[in-house]
Parts: sequence; structure tokens; C-alpha cells
Amino acid sequence: MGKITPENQSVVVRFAGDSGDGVQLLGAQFAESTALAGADFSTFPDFPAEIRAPVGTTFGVSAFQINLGARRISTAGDEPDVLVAFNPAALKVNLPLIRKGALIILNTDAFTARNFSKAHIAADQRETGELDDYQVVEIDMSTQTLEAVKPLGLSKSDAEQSKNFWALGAVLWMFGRSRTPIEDWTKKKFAKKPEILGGNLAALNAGHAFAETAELSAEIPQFVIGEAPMNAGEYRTITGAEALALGLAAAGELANRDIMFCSYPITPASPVLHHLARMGDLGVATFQAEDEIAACCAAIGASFGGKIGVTSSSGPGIALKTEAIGLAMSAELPLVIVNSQRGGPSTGLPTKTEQSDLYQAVYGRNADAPLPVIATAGPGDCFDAAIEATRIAVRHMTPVFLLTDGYIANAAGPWALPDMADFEPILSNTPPVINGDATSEPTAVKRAIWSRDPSSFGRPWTAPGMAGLAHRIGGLEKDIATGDISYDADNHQAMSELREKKIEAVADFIPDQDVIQGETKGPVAVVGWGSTHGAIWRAVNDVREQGYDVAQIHLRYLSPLPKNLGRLLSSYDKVILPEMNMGQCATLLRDKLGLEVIQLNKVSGQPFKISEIVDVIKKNYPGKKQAAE
Amino acid sequence: MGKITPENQSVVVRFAGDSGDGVQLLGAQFAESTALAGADFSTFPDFPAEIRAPVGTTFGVSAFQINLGARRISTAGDEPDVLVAFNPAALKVNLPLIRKGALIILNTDAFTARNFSKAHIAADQRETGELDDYQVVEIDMSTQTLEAVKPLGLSKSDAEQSKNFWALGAVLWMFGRSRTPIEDWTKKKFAKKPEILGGNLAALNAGHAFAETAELSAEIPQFVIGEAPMNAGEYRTITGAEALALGLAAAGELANRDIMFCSYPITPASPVLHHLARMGDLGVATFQAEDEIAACCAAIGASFGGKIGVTSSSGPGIALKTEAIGLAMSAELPLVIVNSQRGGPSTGLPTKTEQSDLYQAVYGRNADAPLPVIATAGPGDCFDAAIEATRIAVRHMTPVFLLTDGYIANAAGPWALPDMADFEPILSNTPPVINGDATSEPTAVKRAIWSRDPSSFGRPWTAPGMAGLAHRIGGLEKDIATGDISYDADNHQAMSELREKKIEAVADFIPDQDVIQGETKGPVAVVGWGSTHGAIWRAVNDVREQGYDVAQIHLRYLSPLPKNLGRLLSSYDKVILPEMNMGQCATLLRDKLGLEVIQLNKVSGQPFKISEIVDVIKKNYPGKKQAAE
Amino acid sequence: MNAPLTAKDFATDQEVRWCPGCGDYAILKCMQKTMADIGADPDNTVFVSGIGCSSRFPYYMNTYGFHTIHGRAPAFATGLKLANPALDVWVVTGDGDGLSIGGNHLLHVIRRNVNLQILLFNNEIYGLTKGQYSPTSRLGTRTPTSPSGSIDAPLSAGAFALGAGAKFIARGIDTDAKKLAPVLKAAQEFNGAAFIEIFQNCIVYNKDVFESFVGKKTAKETQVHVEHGQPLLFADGTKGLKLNPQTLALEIVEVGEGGAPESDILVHDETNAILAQMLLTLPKETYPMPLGVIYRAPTQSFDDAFWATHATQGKRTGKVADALRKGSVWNKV
Amino acid sequence: MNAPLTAKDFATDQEVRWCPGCGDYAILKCMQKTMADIGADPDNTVFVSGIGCSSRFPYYMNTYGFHTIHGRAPAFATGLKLANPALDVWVVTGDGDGLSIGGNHLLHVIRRNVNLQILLFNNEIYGLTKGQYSPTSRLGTRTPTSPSGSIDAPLSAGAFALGAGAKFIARGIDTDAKKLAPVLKAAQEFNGAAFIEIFQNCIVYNKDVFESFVGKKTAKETQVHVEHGQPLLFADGTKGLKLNPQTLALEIVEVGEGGAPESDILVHDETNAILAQMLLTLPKETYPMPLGVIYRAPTQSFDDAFWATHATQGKRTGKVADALRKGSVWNKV
Ligand SMILES: Cc1ncc(C[n+]2csc(CCOP(=O)(O)OP(=O)(O)O)c2C)c(N)n1
Ligand SMILES: Cc1ncc(C[n+]2csc(CCOP(=O)(O)OP(=O)(O)O)c2C)c(N)n1
Ligand code: SF4
Ligand code: SF4
Ligand SMILES: [Mg+2]
Ligand SMILES: [Mg+2]
Repeated sequence: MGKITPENQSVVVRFAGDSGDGVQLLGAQFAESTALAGADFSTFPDFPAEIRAPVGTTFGVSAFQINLGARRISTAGDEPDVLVAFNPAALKVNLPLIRKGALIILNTDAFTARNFSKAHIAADQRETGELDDYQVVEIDMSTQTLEAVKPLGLSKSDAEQSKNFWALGAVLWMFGRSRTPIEDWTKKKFAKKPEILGGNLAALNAGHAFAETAELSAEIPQFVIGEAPMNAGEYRTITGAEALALGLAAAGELANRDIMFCSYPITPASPVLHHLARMGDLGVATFQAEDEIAACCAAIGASFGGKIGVTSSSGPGIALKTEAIGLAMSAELPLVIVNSQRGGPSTGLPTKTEQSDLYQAVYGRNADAPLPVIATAGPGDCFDAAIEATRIAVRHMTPVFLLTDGYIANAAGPWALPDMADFEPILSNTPPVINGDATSEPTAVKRAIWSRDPSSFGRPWTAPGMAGLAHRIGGLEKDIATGDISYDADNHQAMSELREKKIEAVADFIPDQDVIQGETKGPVAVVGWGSTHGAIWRAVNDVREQGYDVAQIHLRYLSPLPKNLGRLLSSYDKVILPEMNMGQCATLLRDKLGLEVIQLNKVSGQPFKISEIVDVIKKNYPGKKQAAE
Repeated sequence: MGKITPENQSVVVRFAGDSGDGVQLLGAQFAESTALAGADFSTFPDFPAEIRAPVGTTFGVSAFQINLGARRISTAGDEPDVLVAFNPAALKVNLPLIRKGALIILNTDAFTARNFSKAHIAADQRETGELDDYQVVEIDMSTQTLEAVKPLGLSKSDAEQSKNFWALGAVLWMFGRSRTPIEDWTKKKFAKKPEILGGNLAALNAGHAFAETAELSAEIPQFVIGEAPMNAGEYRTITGAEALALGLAAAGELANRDIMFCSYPITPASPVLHHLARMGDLGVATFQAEDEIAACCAAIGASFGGKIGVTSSSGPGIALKTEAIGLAMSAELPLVIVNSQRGGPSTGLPTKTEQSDLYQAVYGRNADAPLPVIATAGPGDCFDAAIEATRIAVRHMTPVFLLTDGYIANAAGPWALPDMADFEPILSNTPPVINGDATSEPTAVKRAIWSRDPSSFGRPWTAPGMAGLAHRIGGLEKDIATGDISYDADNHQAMSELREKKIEAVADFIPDQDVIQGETKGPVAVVGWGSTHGAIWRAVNDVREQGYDVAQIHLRYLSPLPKNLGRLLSSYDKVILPEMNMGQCATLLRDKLGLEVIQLNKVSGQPFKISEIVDVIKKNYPGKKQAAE
Repeated sequence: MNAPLTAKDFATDQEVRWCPGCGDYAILKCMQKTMADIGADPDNTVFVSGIGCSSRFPYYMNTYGFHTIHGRAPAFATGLKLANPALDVWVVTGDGDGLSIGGNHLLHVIRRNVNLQILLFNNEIYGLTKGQYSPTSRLGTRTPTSPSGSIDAPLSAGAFALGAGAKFIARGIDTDAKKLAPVLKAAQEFNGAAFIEIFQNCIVYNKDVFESFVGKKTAKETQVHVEHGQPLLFADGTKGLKLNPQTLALEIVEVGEGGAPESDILVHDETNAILAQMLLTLPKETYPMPLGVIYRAPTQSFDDAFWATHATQGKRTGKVADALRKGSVWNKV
Repeated sequence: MNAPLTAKDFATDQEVRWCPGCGDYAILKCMQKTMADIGADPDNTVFVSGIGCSSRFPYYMNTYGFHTIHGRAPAFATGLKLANPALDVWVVTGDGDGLSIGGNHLLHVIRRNVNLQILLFNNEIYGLTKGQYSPTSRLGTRTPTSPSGSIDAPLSAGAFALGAGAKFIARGIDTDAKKLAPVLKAAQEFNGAAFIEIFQNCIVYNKDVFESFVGKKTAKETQVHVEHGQPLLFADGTKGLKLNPQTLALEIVEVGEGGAPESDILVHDETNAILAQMLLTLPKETYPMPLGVIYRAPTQSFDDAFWATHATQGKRTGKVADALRKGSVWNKV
């Protein structure tokens, strides 16, 4: 097939196999090599919902997708161009996802009667014609692997474990990559298991050699993907979950306060907890509570104690925290609530992605209880978003929702390392100095504790242990001046208004809404929030290259909205809003801006395809539409 | 002072005293006598937040307000015309509430140094001039009472307990009422405590006689309030809580299914539970769970078991139920969730009223989880609303929110007894008949169980115990046809749309939005929902009598909204929306109808005054405004 | 009359999706067989679960089933049982579902003595969320959330149940169906909340954590199967448990020749809560693991009391039309 | 140096709003005095409560205070304690707050052995919501939600705590400050979760429910004050508790002339969990009420373990800039 330089300079590759086939490791190493080769990329692992389903079943299929290119890569790709399938189940599950004409590399050794039956496949897919539209390369990978590692005398099952390295070798050849960094990594990783190490290295080289051999190079194409234009600097690969954890640690550093992260495991939020559990040296402590309610309450307790309380969950767990969040708001304590959104409603689709907890974040509490809500746009952005959420919480003394999702949590890409010196410190309102002790004038103490900054309405952060400031707080309505319990009607009205004003005041501190691509007015703008960023970016970029005058606007701040947003959006004839829910941000824009948008709602548990967004842009583009009519 | 026939044919009377003074009994009996006299009325008890605060304190003051008249009475009244105050604390707390010029009747025996100090009153209010603007009648009620019951030989403290009856006697005289029915009731009530009974009767007569005596009749006016025009029929007094309880029992009767009411005590929701706990004979069982989560889950369990599961709480407790409600929605089980709203946020003002849980009801869940939401408009209306909520839940197989509030729960008025024959039976979709047993074709069973009615999208209500229909349900996404767990992307999209369509379908079954007063188009409409009904009614009625062309529209159905609502509201030049929150229904109308309203938001823990609504109508009335400009 | 149902009839058409080698499979099989053995009626049997690997159980039982939300199964089951007391309700939960998030509901369903069976699959780990430590995990357990080892003192499920006022407490092992089946039957027969802790092997995240006593080979030495009225003997009767009245502790003694007489050995009294406490809190490092029905003290069940004290024992005897007219009603003409 | 604080210094400027005659007043007074006696530092003392009459307690203590939400105080307190281990944290809760809605958090704070004191004001009723039965209400309690008498078996707070793995369990009576104060002090000194059940009279909704043993006149006969190392004697030493090794039950015996020798009487061992179980579950109808420190078995507290196993013992030793660069970093030029 020879060398292929794809037209759009990018290729989407998907590895798929049984949970035990080592597909994730294979994918991660290929991504690593892609990084070193200077290409841009984006990866997404697609785990089965089951922990470790029986071998060979369709629901046990694990996959890893990577989009790589010599241009900016903003999503893990719509339709894979290459599928490496380790067994019939993997082929069955993934065939519907890949592009017609794609290259499929199969491990023929796994195409056995036993495996067909496990995957409920009536007839060998290679014989039914269903692969006719694809370029299929059949390789007896298991046999080849066994052959390659035979000299090492491993058990058959151990030996076969190396077949992911065999495939990696072949793929490295396909992309013209050096094996050295992978070999180095493998040596480190398996240093304590010399036999496995030997098998893996032998397989890696064998796969590479196999692909290189003349007979096959005719069959296996070589992809030529150059370096992507990226700013100079240090890069690493990062998932959203890890970036978020690091961002929280960074927020603690910037505030010079420890982070107390209180959580209860839940998919897909747990990885943030896992990462933070290993960041003790950065002034982070984690607490695994008995449930989400306790996690939220413990975080609030920690904030009351002067540390930065953070709690994290996904939809169903956030629901449980609702009552406690209301208390933090009423008591005016800082708190960051991270919601890694997943498919719903109820238990829903825990391993699938969705951005449908926006209603819950903005409106989902009893009584009038407004809160700031911000959202992350992608893996690397989680770092900045975590800092920003903490900054708002501390400045305004309020709980803040930070929305991310299952896609962002697990997706990864190259990330330009930020310079910590670029971030402003996070300052809290300093506690009043009361000259006294337990006998100091109580009203003076109380007034000081509830004295609010005139621009942010944040109160001083006073914590037990501070001398002379002993006071009591709670969830009953408070006198606006002293914080004492108050049943007074006018006071309640004033406090309700204060709480609203306080959240509105956040808008005085955030940047004006910017335009990522395109002009600040025109026929069409596509607005997004959260993890749709990448898909919208590519879609808008594509249509702009085709001559459409389309702008991209992406919202980080959802409550309150940036002050200029209404004006900005009104300057476009049409505003299109793609979101992975039934129209929640559209409600928000109607409510807060009185603005109607064209909704593109997708609730399938899958991220948007670029083509879906391109289609809706073209369909609604005024000129074209007229032309079509 | 002679006889007074008030201009607007109505009078507002407020009784206030210490928690132990028997003010609530006094008020209730006066209301009873008002009912028998044929006047219309509305009552509202104003309990202290404390259970039984120390005697004489301001926070221990308990009050009972009644608005009575020879015309339709729709609220407990803005500003009392008469205040009966049993002690200085009661006077202090209530003076700011009453109309300038009002009649104040004081128990002078309680105006002691000790009581002034307990209530933190610097100087006897009778001497500071603060009562100058009022007509004050001072009576040594305690002394008079002791005098009256002396012959019975009661202890001093027992004897003084009767002073509420003494006051009742005097007030009965003021309103020209017969004592006989009160005497009868007293005899029944205290049959087992003959001494107390004797004391009460003696005091009642003494108070009456005292007021009647010549010297005083010059000082105490007599109010002449005729019969109110009301439809013929049977009437009783009812609070919102009791009407709601009876309404649920009625729903059970209409559905021929038992009601399983699962709750956890909370102010102001508990009274519904208390009432239902005594309605066992009506096919009702109550379960006091360990918390709100368990209460909601138990109700869902009961619904799964084929009974009508109902759960009830107020804001903070409803927040805890959120996750479970999502499951009921996902599993398509009927459930009625009663929210007796109270002042918030957080613990807020438990004993005060507010209608600020609308966001929570409509939007407050994780993921896309739409639910029907309806609201009660007043005490008697709770009966119909409870039936309607149950009907929707059963027809569409969905949880339904029924919003009421602290005002409605405790307010009371005459209620025309409904005729049960006027209500349609509540029909559930019948379970499929599968000819079989445990071995019947599983797919056929599953398809039958998930076969939805084409107009309501409700599924058959199948419960354990039914032969041949064993099946499994849960909160994971379900295959649209079989209910099996499904991770399929298209299916999730289809299910998300189905859930939305199902709630929209409720609108096909509800009546068009009507207009309560005024025309179906015009310059101004006042829209309300919930307990503002009465205040808006009176305000609109008043301005209409003054020649303003204003309409009243009151929403029972908040989600989905009636289909004609958008059209109807657009036919007015201005729409005014008073609500006891920061603008939650206004958001809803913007979101669902794209409609801007003029908001009148009150968040003081107190119901609207008629004058507040009248003011906003006049301020916004186009003609007048032009005239004023 | 149909032929009696077999274990297979209690399997559903759903593929079982636990990890290969998971202890849940053995429990499922034992339950399906027990259902057949006791002649259970699938139409009147309900499995209610929370969330977790263990909580997938209902999907595999061809009876009615409800896979609810995390930790709340006991509350759903209580409502269901009150709605229809004729149902045979089984609650399936895990150490996370039942003892972490769901501790309160487990506490109260036990305290109330609702007539149902509670199977707690204890694998000392959160399986479904990929292996974090649970309230029963041993001190020092290293997991993604406890990289330096967990520090939370583990809960004893049995001691917790006893403290909650349980009237039936039993223990079994996932793969030991011979011993587990009779325990399941006894639980089903018990009129009240029957609590069974099943030691279950999570082969992926907590492999062989019970190895010290579940191993078939050493079982005789490491397990003591309790039976009402029988002495607490193990190791083929060569060892037994004896009370030290000074320390109030049970001690292991050799029995028979050269050892203590059998009469020294404490006789199991399943109605004695103090003995139950002793057995449930035996340190597992040095004592054999007590298995079987450890405590059984029948009393009125919640369901029975509920309907017995209900105004009309659950019968609809009144009319709403009459109820509306209770109290003072007046006529407007 | 300031003059030592007095009980009055621990009172706030807020008017106390319990019902006249409520047992809470006596507890408040005893606590304020105890604070002064132990020389507590108001700046480092925090009272954390849930919701209920009892939970209003923090408003009246001139220390730091947090009146949180219903049932969750232990969770707030845990977070607070981890944030600042130097604080002396007291959790105040009621039988509803702590054992009904809050049972799970109470369970876990006890199990974890967080170093704080938990005061459970047990009045066997929900006071604040106007008198519904609670998890400790006796069978047959008639309330607005149990008009025919409650049917839920009451929980024993102490037995629950023991089942939860408590290492310190004590009991006191609201109005008996002489006996309550030392218990409060002992709890404060204990490094771990110290659980104290205080019998508290709700004069409005459950008046005198503890009359059988709180009455001062009959106290000698109806109370047994336990003390480590001392025999379990009461009634001025004329009666005592003796173990029946057959039934594993405690029995009341006359002591001295004509009765049993004192050596027959069980000596209180506060470290013995089985004895604690016996004392905590003594039927209150026929036995005296055990009061004082019933169980105390010190072990490492959660706070200590938490920071001991923390990577850097709570010190910030790393830089985020370095953490970002862990793993594979490449340079784009
Ligand atoms: C409200 C909520 N919180 C958290 C989760 C995530 N979650 C699912 S199962 C589980 C723990 C399961 O542990 P266990 O009960 O021991 O079951 P196992 O998987 O070990 O059988 C958790 C934390 C959830 N589904 N819902
Ligand atoms: C989430 C929530 N549910 C219910 C309530 C109502 N509530 C407040 S206190 C209480 C019970 C209090 O009982 P207990 O803890 O025994 O305190 P006591 O008043 O008897 O001292 C209840 C049910 C609430 N405030 N919040
Ligand atoms: S993770 Fe553990 S408990 Fe869950 S299915 Fe796998 S082996 Fe079983
Ligand atoms: S209701 Fe009971 S517990 Fe509450 S303050 Fe009054 S007496 Fe005390
Ligand atoms: Mg587990
Ligand atoms: Mg109580």
C-alpha cells in the first residue's frame, strides 16, 4: 500500500481487544511515541462497564482511540481510519464505529469457534462479506508472538500476554517511529519482572520486523504524519482527572492553604481522588468518607477549619450533597464541588459521558440558593479551571461548582506545562484583628466576622483557633450585620438579595467573554461549554476553511455569565448551541439573557462528532440555506 | 363606641399571647363561631419557632389571625383591625403588624415589671405614647377570670388558664355571636376534666357579661358582619395539611389502591403525616422512616409493590430525596412527592413561608430528568391537587411533585365539601396478561411490561406477586423495548427523548389555562401560582372594582405548562408575576415560553399583602402610568 | 400443576457479567439451587439490591427484582414489604453498599426487624468502582485511595448487626454451598430481619483476603460451625471453645484425651446475645472463624406489628365521604 | 496572663430558648462549668451540632460553634478535626439527629475513632418537630405519628456504639452534674471518639420518661455507678452484679451478711467489651441503670493515624512546578 500522507494530515487509530489484552497500555505507549515525534494528538480510552468481563464477550471489549496529526488535534476523532482488533468480539463491537474503507488489522488466531460463540457471532465475519468495504490485514499475531518469545521459555499464557507489544512494534513501524523510548520505558516498568520484560521486548521487535518485511509492507501502509505546529516549551501528556488534581494542588499552593479533598468513590469521578491521594507532599490531604453527604460535610468542616475544602462526585452523588451545599452557601464558607458528569438519569450510564448536570448545578437546590458555576473545556484546561474555581470560592466565600465530565476525565493529549509564576496568588479576606480574648465585646466580634468586602461581598475567613474570634454559625437565617439567628422579615429579604448580589458580583471579577475563532459579529456563532470544546473547534475550523463566516464562543463561566455575553451573542444572526443533554445551557441563556438559540442536543453517551456539528452549521448557515431553497 | 359595620364588610382580628395562653384554641373557636354565623373567613396561626419558650419572652409569643367578612375572604388579612394581646411581649411583637387606628385589647394584669424585663421592654408601652395612634382598651383579664372562677375552688394557676375563654366570651359579644355552640364544644372537649370545664365555662360567660355591661359597651365596639354570599351546601373548616391528607386518601379511594405514605418529620410538612396516621380506615398506611432518603425509597418500594407510594417533606428533606426520585423516574414508577415549602436557604426559617423550591422541583436533579410539577393554591384546594397529582403519577407512571407551603399547610377557611361522585376514578394501565408462569418467554414478558400507552407513554403497573410477570428493573439505562440494561448510544438518545415526551404528554391531559377574573386579553394580567392565590384574588378584585382592566391567572400546572398558556399570556400587554422567591416561576416562563414578565419578588417569610400587589398593578397599569407621566 | 422448578428455572436470560472467578458466581448458584429446594415461587419472590458488583445479583435471578440506588436497598425493601407482606424479599448488598453509604438503612431495617433476608457480600473492598478500601477492609489495606494503607478501623458486620438489635445473624462462605444453603433456608424461614454475612472473594481487587480460613484443606482447623445446643467444637472435635469467666473471653482448648472434657466446652445457645457477641468478635488471627447461625432470637416482626396495630389491619373500611364530615360541618342554605 | 475563665465566661449573649424545665439547661450548665474547670480555651474549642432542640447547644457556648444540618454533625466535625487537629471538638446531637437520620455518620465517626467527644442527648423523642417517636422511643410510645403506639424496637445507643467499634462509652443524667462532669472530663481526655449518652428529660413531649432511675430518692437502688477496678455494687453496697457463667448473664445479688461475699461481685473492667455489652444491654425494667464510664479501651486515634500515614505528615514539602514534571516530559523547540 505504500506511504500515505493523509489529506487532512491526521489519522485516527483505534486499538480494541479483550480487557486482558493490554490494549490500554498499547495505546498509551503509542501516544507517548506520537508525542515524542512532535505530532499533536488526543486519546480516549473506552473501558467496558464491567470490571473484567468473561474473556471473549462483547461487553468485555476494551478500546483505546487516538487521533494524531501534523495539525492541531482537538478531539479523539470521529471515525477511526485504522482499527487493530484482537478478537472477533472487538471487531464486532467496533466495526460500526469506523470509517468505510478503513484499515482493519486482525489477530486471526483469535478467530476461533469458541470466540465466535462467546461473542454471539453466527459466522466468521471474514466470510460474511461484512468486511468488504474495508482494507483487511490478517495476521496471526498470537502465533507470531509465541514464536518470537519462544527462546525465552515462557509459559504459553505468559508468552501470549506480549501480543500487545507485538502489535505496538508493528504500529510503530507503520508510523515510522523509533522504538528506543518505548524500550526504555518497558525496561523501567518491568524491571522487577525480567521474564515479562524479555517477552515484551522480543515481541516489540518481532512485530516491527514483521511489518517491515517486504511481503507485508505491500499490505501494511505507512502513514506519514509530520510535526504539528505547537508553541515551544515543555509538554507532557495529561488526562483531565490528573490535570484537575494538579490544579487543585496548585490552587492550594497559590492560596498557601492546604487542600482537604473529601470524596466517596464513583465513576467517573474517582480518578481525581486517586491522583490527589498521592499528592500529600503538595499540601493535600484526602479523606474517603462513608458517603457523599459525609464527604461534602467533611469538606465544609475543613473549610470552617480554615483549609480549602473540596468535594467531588458525579451526578447521583452530587444530588446527595445538595442539602449540605446549601448550608455552605448560607454559612458563607468556601467550597469547591467538582462534578465529573456521566450519563444519566439515575444510575444511567456510569461509564459514558454527558453534560447534563448543569440544571442541577445552577438551579438544583431548595430555596433561593445561587452559586457560581464554571466548566472545564478539556483535559489540560482542568488545571486552570480548578485554580479559578478555588479563587472564586475563596474570594466570595461561597461554594463553587466545577463541572467536568467522563470524557474530559479520561481523555488525554499533550499539555504545555504552565508556569506557576504566571498565576496570581489566591487571597482570602483577612480575618479582623479583635484586640481581645473570650471576653471581648461579642457584638464587635460578630460584626467583624460578617463584615463583607464591598465589591466581592466575601466575608473574612475566620476559623476556630484564631484568638478572640469565637463565634457560632449555622444554617438558620442570619442577621445581616451580626450573624445572629434572625426571624425578621426585612432581614430575610435583605439577606436573600445579598446572596443574589454576591453571586452576581462574581461577574465583576471574571474576564469578558472572548471569541475563540472568527469575528465578534456575523451570521453564525457556535456556542459551547465543557467538553464539546474540541469538537466545536474542529468543526468551526473546518467550515471556516471552507469559507463560512462562523465564530466559536466557549463558556467557562455559566453562573454568573460574563457581563458582555448577551451583547456579544446578540451580534450574531444565529447562535447554535451543541450540548450533550436535552438543552440545559439553552435554558440558561433564555433565562439569563432572554436569548433563543438553535439547539443541537445529543444524549447518546458519546461525544459529538465533528461532522454532526459541521452539518448543523451548514444547515443553518443563512447564505447556504438560501441557496438551497 | 357602638356598632361598626366595616366599609369593606370585613375585619381582621389577631389574638396574641404567650405559648401557654391558649391563643390557638381561642382563635379556632372564634373561627368556628364565625363559620356558624355564615361569614366567610380565613385564619392563620403564627407559632413561635421555639417549642415552648420561657414565659413572657418575645420569641415565645404565639398568635392567631382571622380575617372575617360578609364578602369573599381570600387571605388572613394584611393588617389586623383588632389585636387582643395577653402580655407586653405580645403587644411588642404585634404592634408593628397592625393597622394604625386599630383596636387593641390588653390584659393589664400581665403588664408587670417582671414581664417587661422578660420581653426586654424598657418602659410600659402604655406610657411611652407608642399606643397613641390606636384605640386601646385595658382590661384586667386575669383578675376578672380569677374572680369568675373563684366559686369553683381551682388553684390559681389552673384558674388563670381559663383567661382565653374569658377573652373568647368578650369577643363573641363584640361580634354578636351565640355562645351555645362553643359551650357544647367545650363540654365535649373537657368532659374528662370537669374542673377545667367548669372554669372555662364560667370564664366564657364572665367575659361575655363583662363586655355587655353598660360601662364598657361604650368602650368596646360591636362589629356587625353579615353572612357572606356562598354557594349552598355543606361546609367545614379545613387547613391545607388536613385537606392534603384527605385528598391523598381520596386518591387512594378513586384508584382503589392503598396509599403508602412514607415520611420523616420536618416543619412544616409533618402535619400531613400526623393527619394521615389517623386515616388507617381509609386504606392509608403511614411509615415514619429513619430519614428522608429512606422515606422516599420506601415509598418507591411501595409503588413497585403496587400501592400508591407518597413521600413528603420540605426543602432540605426534598433535597435528600433527589437521587431516589431520579430512580423512580428512570424505573417509571408512580410516586407523589409533597413539598411543604418553607423559608430557606439551608435550614433557613423553618416556621416561615416561602415558595422557593420551584427550581428544585422543575430542574433540581442530576441529568435530564423531567417531572410533572403541580401546585396547590390554598387550603381547600389541597384536596383536589392531591387527587390530581396522584392521577398524573398513575397515568404516566412517573414521580409527580406537589408543591404546597407553610402558609397553606396551617391556614384554614370554610371549605365546601366535595362530592366524591364528581371525581373520575383513577385508572392505571392494566398489566399485560401473559399466559404463563416462571418459564414464559422472557422477551415477551419484558416487552409487555415496557409497552407504553401511546398517548400518555405510561407503562402498565406490574407488581411482584402478579403471576408470570417476574422482571427486573433498575436505574441503569434500559432498552426501550425490553427494559434490559442497554449501553447502546441510539437507545439512550431515544430513551432521553421518550422521557421528555412523556412529561410533555401530560399537557394533553390537563385543562387549558383559565382566567379567574377578568378578560382573556387586555392591558394587564397578574399571574400567580401556589399560595399567592388569595392575595392576588383580592388585589385584582379590588382594582377591578376601581375600574382597572386586570385579569387574574393562576397556575396549577407548572411542568408541563398548559398548552394554551403562552398564547394566553401573550394576549396581555403586561404580565405581572408576584411570587415569594427571587423569581423562580419567572425563569420558568422565560425558559418554556420565552416570555418576559414583571416580577414582584418577596422573600421575607411572610405572605404577600394585598396592598403590595395592588401597588404593583397600579404602578404598571398602562393608562394610569401615562396619566402620571 | 407444573413440574417443580429447578435451579435453572431461576436463572435469567441475561449474561452474567462478573469477573471470571468472582465469588459472586458461587453465591448465585447456591441461591438458585436453594430457591428450587425450598420450592420458592418466582412470582412472589423479590430480590432488591443497591449498587455494586454484588448488587447486580437481581438481574440474574428469574424472580422479581429491583436494582435500586447505592446503599438504600433496605429502605426500598421495607416499603415493598409493607405494600405486600406476602412477598418473600431478599436484600442483596455489599460491604460498601450496606456498611458504608447504606449503614443507616441497614441499621434501621435490622432494628425494626422487617421480615426479609439481608445478604451482605463482604469482599472487604469496593469492587465495582475498582478497588478502593471499604468499611470492612483491614488496617493497612493499600488501594488507590489509601496508597499508604487504610487507617480506618474495620467494622465487624456481625457486631454491627448485633448492636443494631438484630435477631438473626449468620455467616457463610461464597464457595461453601453445602454450609451456605442451610443458612439461606434458615434465614428465609425466620420471621424478621435475617442478616447473613457472606465472605466473598473479589478475585480482582482483594484476592484471597479470606484465605486464612476459607481454604478447604485447613477448614477444619480454621472454622467453627456453630449449631444450637451443640458444643463449640472444631478440628474434628479435637478442639473447642471454653469460657474464661474471669476475662469473659472464649479460649481454645484441646478436647478429649489429655485435654479438657467435652463438658467444659461452651454449648452454643443461639438465643444468647452475649455469646453471639463473643463469637462475632473473636479475633480472626488467633481463633477459628465461627460460621452458621450465630444468633437467632425470634420476636414479632415489624410487618406483623405494623398491620396488627394499623387501625383496620390494612382493610379499607371507611369512606372518604364520611371522613370529610368528621368534626364540625355546617350547612349553608 | 488573664484570670482563669469561669463558667459564666462560657455563656454567650444569646437568650437560651429551650422550654422551661427542659433537661438541656442542666447539661448546658454542667458543660459551661466543666469548661471552666478544665481550663478550656474558647479559641480552640468547637461545638458542632446537627438539628434538634439539643443541637441548639452551640449557640449558648461562648466558644467556636457550628450548627450544621440534621444528622451530619459527625461528618462536619471529622473534616474540621482533620483540618486542625489541635482543636478540641465536641459533637452535640440528639436521639433523632444522631441515631435516626444521622446513624451512618455516628457509626463511622465512632468506627474511625476520630478524637472528639460526642454527646448524645437522649430524650427518646423528636423534640424540635413536636414530639414524634424516635429510634430510642420505647415500644408503644404514642405520638402524632404513632397514634396506636410505636412498633419500632428501640435502639440501645450504647450497644449501637459498641457494635460500631467504640472505644469509649459512657452514660450520664442531665440533672446529675456531680456524676456527669467527671464523665465529660474523662471524655475530653480520651484520645479518640468518646461517646456519651446523656439521659435528658423533654418536659414537653416525653416528660419523666427516665423517672424509673433518675429520681434522686430511689437513685441508690436504680443506678449502678461503674468504676474501673471497683466491684459492680449499688444500693450503698448492699447489692451487686454477679456473673452467671452458664447463662452469661449478670444477676443481682444481695451482698454482705446473709448474702453473697463481695468477692462474688464482678469487678468492673472498663477495657472488657463483653462486660460492656452486658452492662449496656441490661434490661432496664429489672436492673439498675449502669452509669459512668462503661467502656474505655484506648488505641490510636484516627487523627493521629491520618497524619502519621500522610506522605509528609501534613507538611507542604513539594512544589507543584516539580509535580507537573513528574513522568515523561518533552520539549518542543
Ligand atoms: C450515590 C452513589 N455513590 C457512589 C456510587 C459508586 N459506587 C458504586 S458501587 C460502590 C461500592 C460498591 O462496594 P460494595 O458494596 O462492597 O460492592 P462490591 O462491588 O464490592 O460487590 C460505589 C462506591 C454510586 N453508584 N452511587
Ligand atoms: C433534613 C431534615 N430533616 C428533618 C428535619 C426536621 N427535624 C429537625 S430536628 C428533628 C428531630 C430532632 O430530634 P432529636 O435529635 O432527638 O433532638 P431533640 O429535639 O429531641 O433534642 C427533625 C426531624 C430537618 N431539620 N432537616
Ligand atoms: S471486581 Fe471483584 S467483586 Fe466485582 S465482579 Fe470482579 S471479582 Fe467480583
Ligand atoms: S421540646 Fe423537649 S427537648 Fe425540646 S426544648 Fe422543649 S423540653 Fe427541651
Ligand atoms: Mg465489596
Ligand atoms: Mg430527642
